Amino acid sequence: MNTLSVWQLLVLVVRRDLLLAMRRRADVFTTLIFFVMVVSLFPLGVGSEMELLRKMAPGVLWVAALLASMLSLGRLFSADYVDGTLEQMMLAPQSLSILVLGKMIAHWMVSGLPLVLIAPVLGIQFDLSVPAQGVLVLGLLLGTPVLSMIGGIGAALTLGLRGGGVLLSLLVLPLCIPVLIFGTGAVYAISAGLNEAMVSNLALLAAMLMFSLVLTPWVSAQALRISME
Amino acid sequence: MNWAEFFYMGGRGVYVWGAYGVTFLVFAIEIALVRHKRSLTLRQVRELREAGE
Amino acid sequence: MAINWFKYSAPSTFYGLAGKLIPWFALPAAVLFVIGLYIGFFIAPTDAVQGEAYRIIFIHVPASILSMFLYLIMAGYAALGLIFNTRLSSMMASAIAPTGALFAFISLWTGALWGKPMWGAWWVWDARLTSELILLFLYFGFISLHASIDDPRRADRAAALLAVVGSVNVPIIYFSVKWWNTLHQGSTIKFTGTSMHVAMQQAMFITLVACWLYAIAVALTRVRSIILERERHTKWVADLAEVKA
Amino acid sequence: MLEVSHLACSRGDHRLFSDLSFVLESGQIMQVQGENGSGKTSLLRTLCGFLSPESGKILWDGTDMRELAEDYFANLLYLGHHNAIKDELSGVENLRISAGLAGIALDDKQAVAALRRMGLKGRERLPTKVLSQGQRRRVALVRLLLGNAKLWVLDEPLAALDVGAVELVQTLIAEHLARQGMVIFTTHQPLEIAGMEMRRLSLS
Repeated sequence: MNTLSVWQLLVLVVRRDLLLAMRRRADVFTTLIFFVMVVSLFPLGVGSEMELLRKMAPGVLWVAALLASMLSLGRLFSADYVDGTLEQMMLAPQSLSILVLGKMIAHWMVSGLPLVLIAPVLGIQFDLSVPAQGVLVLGLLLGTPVLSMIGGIGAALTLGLRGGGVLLSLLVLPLCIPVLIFGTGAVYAISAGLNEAMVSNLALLAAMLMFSLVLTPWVSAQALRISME
Repeated sequence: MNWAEFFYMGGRGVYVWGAYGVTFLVFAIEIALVRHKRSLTLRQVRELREAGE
Repeated sequence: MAINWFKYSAPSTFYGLAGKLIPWFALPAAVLFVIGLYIGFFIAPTDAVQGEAYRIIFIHVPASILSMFLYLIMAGYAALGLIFNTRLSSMMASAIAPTGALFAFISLWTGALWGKPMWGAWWVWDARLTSELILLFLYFGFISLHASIDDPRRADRAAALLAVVGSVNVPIIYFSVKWWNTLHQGSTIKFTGTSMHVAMQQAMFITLVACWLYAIAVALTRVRSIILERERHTKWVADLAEVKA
Repeated sequence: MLEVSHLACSRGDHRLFSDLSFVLESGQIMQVQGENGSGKTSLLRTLCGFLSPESGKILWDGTDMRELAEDYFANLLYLGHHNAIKDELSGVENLRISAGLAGIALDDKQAVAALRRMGLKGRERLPTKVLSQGQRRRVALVRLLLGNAKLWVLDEPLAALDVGAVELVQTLIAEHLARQGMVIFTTHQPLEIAGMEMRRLSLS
């Protein structure tokens, strides 16, 4: 019995979830449309005065990215929980953390990556300078996976609970604040010309990404075992 | 140090007594809630015990 | 003689022990509050810079300290309950959470009331106050997760995991907020005066101890109710004097 | 060899069963009996590690299953009330994923062959949501053909199956036992394996 290698298993789970996401393409776009809509609401609320919008842009985009990924996290485990496939995954002879990491990566590719790709377009809406847009996109690229991973812990903890979606955000948002701070801080630093501060913000984001990559799958697997009991 | 001056608190009475007032009010509420929870739980356990017999 | 600590880890024996201890914490707490505030208001001099408003620190600083340490203690008990499967430590964790949240709220409230006369604004996005606000959110997260799960065992274990993850994040949150604060506002605002008069330090220390005693008394009372609730089907609860009465 | 010693399970504060001990050897099949709510499903889920027992131990070849963890799961196949298949995916896709999770690299041809054996000829590539309840259950049962797990834990395997499928499941179980496999299951319909002594474990 040739057990799949860790890498093959990871790819299997990621491909499985992406295949499922593609079969229900609407879900992919709801997250994206939600993100664009939330971002576009702000100029309507705040007024179109360019100087103010440029200053607010990183905060608005990052908070919208945070909310958009919270929105789709509820389905990370619940779809598999309902039809019993999650049980089978927990019985797989490989470590559950790898499977959970795979699901987190797939969730990021469906709900995090599109936000990163579309961020420059929205950056124009806020008249961001090109370097600022670059740093914003890079920050989102480093930060959104962390949102999916920390959110994965929340999704596992609130599995099968009524009011899961709101409860999930309530648990996870405080934990995502550092990511929000470093992500927006980098853009703020570049537009204020403080290049070293920008680099250190991005470095901290990258550090949080590595930290989450190592820890969150295991914690999320423990949370799943607790929830499935 | 008569009482009027004490409550005036150098013009900052509102803030000082606003802070301490709410603090001890909140303490009082918590104590009341905890005692209420205790009597409620005791009553439930008693009802359960009678039902059990 | 070696005290057999595990004897007290059984809910039934702990229930009795806690019952005896509560007065020993509650009464001294009240007494120390009175002494601490007496020193704070009648002996400590008026501050040269801040006038009388600074006297709020005698409750604000202890509350902030309490809110932080109670979260860590809660996370510690929760972790104990998670690892060693001891129900009593999980009960202690959920007994501490509301009191911790309460102190976080008091810290924010008194911080705001102190900020108004000091810096002219009810809310100042200062690193310490902002982290306190996030700590309050973490408390709400713990309490609401625990409340939304019906099965007590799963509720304890899920909330415990969240508390442990939260406690790992508390320092990260604090430093990122500090970093964010310096980035946007230059320097953080110094809270306590440059040199504190000895009476001020005494008063704050006494009120701090008073807050600790208060927190322990309340937590013990709450844990006794939780024990009663969780062990309502057991025989020892049915035989309790107060249940029979 | 599966050994259960002094197992006790409870749901909330309601004790389901206690001091349950039995041993299941290779090539043996055991039916768990008891009226509804006596903890049949809880026992099976405890054997799979979903529920942790109040007390007692579950040993696999002499080692506690919690220590074995993933190695124990490698020998285990669980079929619960849920079909554990994704409705949007086809039979082939579902099978290849569950095979991959069980550690077997299955190519398309083998998957189609297995699905055909379960009587799903011509429907292998349809999304399972268009199949009937019985056919969907057959897709769920195809995992039995993967044949790498020694211990089968089956919860109501014959539920929603037509007569032909019941025959097929009984043949598969017989083949599994012939290969020195073990089965522990619950069922409401009669399940007979020719020439096999059916052990019964009563919970009530």
